[in-house]
Amino acid sequence: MSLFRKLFLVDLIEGMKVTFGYQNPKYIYTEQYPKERPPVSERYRGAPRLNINPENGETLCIACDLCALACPENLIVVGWQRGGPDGKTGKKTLTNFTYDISRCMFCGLCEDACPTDALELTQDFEMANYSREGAIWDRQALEEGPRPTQYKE
Amino acid sequence: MPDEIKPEAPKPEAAKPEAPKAEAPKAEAAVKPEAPKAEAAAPKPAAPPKAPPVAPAPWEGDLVTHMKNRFGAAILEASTFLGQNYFLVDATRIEEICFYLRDDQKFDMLADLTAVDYPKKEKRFEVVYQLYSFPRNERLRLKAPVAENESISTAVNVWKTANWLEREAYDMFGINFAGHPDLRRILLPEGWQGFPLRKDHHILTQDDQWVRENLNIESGQ
Amino acid sequence: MPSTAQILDWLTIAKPYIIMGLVVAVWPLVSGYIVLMERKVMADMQVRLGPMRVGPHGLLQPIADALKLLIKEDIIPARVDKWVFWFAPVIPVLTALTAFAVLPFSQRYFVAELNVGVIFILAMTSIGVLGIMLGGWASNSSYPLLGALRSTAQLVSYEVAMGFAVVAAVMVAGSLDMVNIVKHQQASGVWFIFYQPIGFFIYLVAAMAETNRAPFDMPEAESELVAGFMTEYSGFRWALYFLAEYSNIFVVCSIATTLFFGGWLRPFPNVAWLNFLDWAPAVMLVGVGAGCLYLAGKQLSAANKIGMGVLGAAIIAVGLAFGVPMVIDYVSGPFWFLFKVAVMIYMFMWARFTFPRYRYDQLMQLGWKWMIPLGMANLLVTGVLILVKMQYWSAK
Amino acid sequence: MTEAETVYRPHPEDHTFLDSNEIVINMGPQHPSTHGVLRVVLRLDGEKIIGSECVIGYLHRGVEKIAENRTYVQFNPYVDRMDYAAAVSNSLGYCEAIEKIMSVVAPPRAQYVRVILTELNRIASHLLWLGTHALDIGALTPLFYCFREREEILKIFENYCGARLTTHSFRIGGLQYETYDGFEKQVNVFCDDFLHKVDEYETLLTGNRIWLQRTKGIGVISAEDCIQYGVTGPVLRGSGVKWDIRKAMPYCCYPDFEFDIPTGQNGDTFDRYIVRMEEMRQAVRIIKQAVAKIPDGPIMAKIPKVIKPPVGEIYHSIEAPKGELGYLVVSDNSTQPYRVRVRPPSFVNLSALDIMIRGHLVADVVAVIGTIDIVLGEVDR
Repeated sequence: MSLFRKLFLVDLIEGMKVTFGYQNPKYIYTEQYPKERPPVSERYRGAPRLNINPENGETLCIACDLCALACPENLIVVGWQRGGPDGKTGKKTLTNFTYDISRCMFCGLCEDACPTDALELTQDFEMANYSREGAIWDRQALEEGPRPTQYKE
Repeated sequence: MPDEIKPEAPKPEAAKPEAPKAEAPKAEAAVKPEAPKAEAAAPKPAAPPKAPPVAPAPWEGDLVTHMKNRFGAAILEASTFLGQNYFLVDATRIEEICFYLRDDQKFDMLADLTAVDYPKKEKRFEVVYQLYSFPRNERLRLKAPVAENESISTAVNVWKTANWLEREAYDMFGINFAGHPDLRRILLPEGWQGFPLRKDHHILTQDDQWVRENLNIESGQ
Repeated sequence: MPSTAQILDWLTIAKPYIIMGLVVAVWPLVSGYIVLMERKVMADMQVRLGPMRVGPHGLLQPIADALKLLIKEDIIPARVDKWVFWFAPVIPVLTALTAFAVLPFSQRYFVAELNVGVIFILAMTSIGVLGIMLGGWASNSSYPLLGALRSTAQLVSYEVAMGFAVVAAVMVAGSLDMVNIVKHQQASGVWFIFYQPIGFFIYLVAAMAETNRAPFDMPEAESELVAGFMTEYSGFRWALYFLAEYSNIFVVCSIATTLFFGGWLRPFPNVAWLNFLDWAPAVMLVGVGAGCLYLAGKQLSAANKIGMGVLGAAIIAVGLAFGVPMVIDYVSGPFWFLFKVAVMIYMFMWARFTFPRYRYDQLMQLGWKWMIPLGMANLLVTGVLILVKMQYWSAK
Repeated sequence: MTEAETVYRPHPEDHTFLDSNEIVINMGPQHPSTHGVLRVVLRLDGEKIIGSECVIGYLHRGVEKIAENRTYVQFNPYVDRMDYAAAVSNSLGYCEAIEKIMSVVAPPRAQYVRVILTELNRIASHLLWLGTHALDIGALTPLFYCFREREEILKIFENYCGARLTTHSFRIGGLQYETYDGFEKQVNVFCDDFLHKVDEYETLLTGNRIWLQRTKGIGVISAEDCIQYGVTGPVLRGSGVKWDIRKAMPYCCYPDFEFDIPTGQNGDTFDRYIVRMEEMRQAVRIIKQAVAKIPDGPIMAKIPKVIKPPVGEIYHSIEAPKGELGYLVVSDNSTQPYRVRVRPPSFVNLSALDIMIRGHLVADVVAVIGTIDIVLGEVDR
C-alpha cells in the first residue's frame, strides 16, 4: 500500500463508495413477503398432495405402500382395504392416507417412489400451523391442499 | 480370505477416469473386465450367496515387507480392497506401529480415527485409523481389533488429531484409549448412559428412560 | 391585559424553559427516528428494505418500538447490585440531555449562553461513561464487566484526542462560548473546517470512539461481548441506554457542526450571489414532500398510500410556508443546524456499515500513537499560524 | 466455582502472570458469533486468552446411528443435514462412496452436473463463511451482499432439484433430475456477475486497513501443526500446503478441468481469507469449463433397484468447502449400511482452535472461529 493510499485513507474511501453506491433503490433485493409473493420453481418440493384423476374424481393412489417404504422418516401411513365383497380379495383401494409434515424433510423420495404420480410435492410452501396435530395431514387435507393458518392484515 | 488372487501393486486411491463409461450391472461385472480385481475374483466362489464382484485381496508391496520385517506377527493381515490398502494389526503394538508409519514411512497425517463394532467377533471392536501421506500421496488404513474390556494405547502422542477423535470413539463405543490425556465424552453429555454406536444399544432406550423420568409417560415414540 | 411588549418580555424569559421542555418531551421520539433513520440507511446500504410494516414505509416503527420497550417486563437478574443496576442507565441520559442546554440551534434558540460552553459539553459527555461503567459493574457478569472496562479505557484515551481537536478550533475562534464560535465563523465568512481539516478529522474519529460507534464500538461489540455492558439489561432500562447513545451522537454531531461547520449558518454566509441558498429549506422540504408522494404510489396497502400521501402533502405545505420571507428568517437557523447534524449522523452511520471493527488494543494504539500526537502537532501548527497571523496584522 | 470453571480443565501449557486477574467466561452456546451452538470456555487474563476448552455436541443427532437404521438410499437425505451450508458436497461424497463400493461409475453427464452443482455449493458455502466472518469482525454489510449472491445459487438449486438448502440433489448412481431448460444459461450468467461481486467484496475488505489489522498475524497455525492436527481444506492451504483432494486424489470428473490451488504463506486469518476468496474464483473457472463441455447422455448408471453393496469397507473422501470430508462405509451386503463413519472436516479443524487462539484477545477468538469456518451441524453430527 503506497503512502498516498495510506495517508489519504483511500482504502477506506473506496469501501465507502461501494456502500454508498448500493443505496440506490434499484439494488434492493428483498421482498415484502406476504404481499409480494416470490415465485417458486416448478420442481419445488413443498407441501405434499395426493392427486386425483381430473376425469372421474377418483384418487390416483393405488395403495401400493411404496411411498411409505421409501420414506426415511416412516411418516406415511397408507390405509387400504380389498375392494372385493369379502374385503379380502380384489383390488386394493385407498381408505386413508396420513402424512406427518412435522417430520417430513422434503427429500422427495416418496414422490420418486410413487408409480402413478399420485403423491406429489407441490409448490405450496406455506404449512404453518398452531398445533402439532394440525401438521399431520389426512387424506382429505392431502387432496385439497394445505390450509395454513393465515397472516391477516 | 482366500489367497489365490493375483497380487496387485499398492496403488494410491484415485478416481478412475478411464473406467468404462457404460456401466455394467453388478452381476455382469464379474465377467466384464471392469477392474482387474473383479476379473481375478470371478472364478472363485465367495462366501455370500450372491457372488460379489469384489473382495479383499492380499496386498504385497514394499510397505508390507517393511512392516512385516519390522513387526512380524503384529501384522495380522495386509489386504487391499477396491484399491484401498489396509493392515490389520495387533492392538497392543499400535503406538509403535503408528510412530513407525509416521516417522519412517511418512504417513504424516491421521485423517480419521474411528471404530466399528462387530459384536459377534472375538474381539468386538475394530479401531480404524485412516492415514494419509503427503509425500507419497497415499492413503493407508490400519485396523486394530480390541475386545470390549481391553484398552488400546492412544495415538495422541503420534498425531494430535487423535485427541478429539479418540474421545469421540470412546464416547460412541466405550473403547478405552490408555494414555489419552483427557478421555471423556465429547459429543454426548457427561451423564449419558451407554455407548450409542454399539450394535446392542437400541436408540429408544435412552429416550424412553428420559421420557419416563421427566415427563411421566411411558414412551416418547 | 398585558401589552405586546410585555408578552414578548415574558416570552424572552420563558424561552429557555420552553426549549428545555420541548427537548425533554420531544427528544425520545426524535432519537427514535434517528434509530429508524439508521435502520433505513443500513438497509439501503445492505440492499434491503428495512422496517416496512408499521405505518407507511415503516415510518411508525419508532413508536411501536418505544411502546414495546415500555411495556416489556423489567428484568433484574438475581445477583446484581440492585440500586446501581436501577440507576446506572439514568446517568448517561441525564448528562446527554444536560449537554443540550448549550447547543445553539440558532442565534435565537438556545437554553443557556455559557461562556465555557464547549468545556461544559465535554465534561457532561465524560460523566456519561459513569453510567456505562456502573451498569457493567452492577450486572455482576463477565461480558458486561469486560464491556465496562473497555468503555472506560476507550473514553480516557479518546477524550484527550477530542480535547486537542476542540482546543484547536477554539483557538481559531478565540472563544469557548458556542454561540460566539458560530458568530466568529460568520464574521470570518468561512467555516472552521477550512482552517482545521485535521482537527475535524481527529474530532470525527474521537467522537465515533467516544460515542461507542463502529468501527470503535468495543464496549458493545455484539459479535464479541454479546451486548457488552448492556447484556443483562432489557426493556425500558435498555431503552434508556439506547436513548443516551443516540443523544450523545446528536450532541457530538452538534459540537462538530458548531465548531467546524458554522452552526446555524448557511454555506458561505457572506457570499452574496449564494443568497438563493436561503430558499433551500423551502425547496428541500418540498422536495422531500414530493418524494413522499412518489413513495405513496408504491405503498402496497391503501391505508399506507393515504398515510404517505397525507404526510407528503403536509411536508409540502410546511415547505411552502417556509417560503414566506418572515418565516424563513425564523426557521432557517434551526433548519441548517439540524440539517448539518443529520449529515454528520449520516456520516457516522455510513462509516459504521462500511468498516470492520477495530480490536480493543488496536483502538488504544490508534488513540495514543496516532490521534493524540496528531492532535498535538495540529495544535502546535495552529498556534504558530495564529501567532504569525497576529504579528502580520499588527505589523500592518 | 461456576459451572464454566468446572468444565475448564487446566492445560499443562497454561500459565498466568497473576492469578488474581483470571476470569473464566463462557462463549456460547448462545453467543452471536459462535456460528451455532459451539461453546468455548475461555480463561482470560484481562482480555488475553490463556486457555480454552471447546464444549460441543449440542447439535448431536446421531447421524451415524441413523445410518445404521436406514437403507443406503434413505440415508442420502440425512447427509445433507450435517454440513447444511454445503449439502451438495456432502451428498456427492456419500453417493461416490457407495458407488465406489458397488464398483459403479456415474455417467459422464451426471458427473459434470455434479461438479457444477458442487462447485456452486462451494461458492455458496464460502459466501456464507465470508459474510459471517466479516460480520464477526464487525463489517456488517458484506453479509448481505454475500447472501444476495448466495441466493442466486440457491435459486439455481431450487430450479434444478426443488430444494434450496438441503437439496438431496444426487442419487447413488447418478442424478434423479435432468437439468432444466436454461440451466447452463443461468449458471453462466451467475458466473459472469459473480466475479465482479468478488472484486467488490475485496474492495470492502481486502484493502481495508482495519480488516488487515484484524486478520494479519491472527490465529497463526503452521503447516506442521496443521498436519499434526489433521486440519484440512482452506486452513491447511492458508498455511502453505498445496493440497487439495480434487488434485491430489481426483474424484468425479475433476481431472477434466483446469484450476489452481491457491495457497497462503503465513497461515494467519488473512491468508485463509485470501485462499477462500481465490477458491471462489477458481470454482467459477471450473463451473465455466464444465458448463461449456457438458456431455449428453444418460444421467443414471445402471444400478439394481435394491442397493446391496458387497461385503467390505471403503473410505472415500472429497474436498468439501471446509476440508476433507470422508465417508467410511462398511457394508455387510444388506440393504442397510453396517456402519457409516463421517470424517467431518469441521470437527477436526475445530480441535486446532485451542492452539490458534492462545495468547490472543477475546476479539480474535471470534475472528479465528470464523476463519476455521465450522458448521456445527457437521461438528456434532
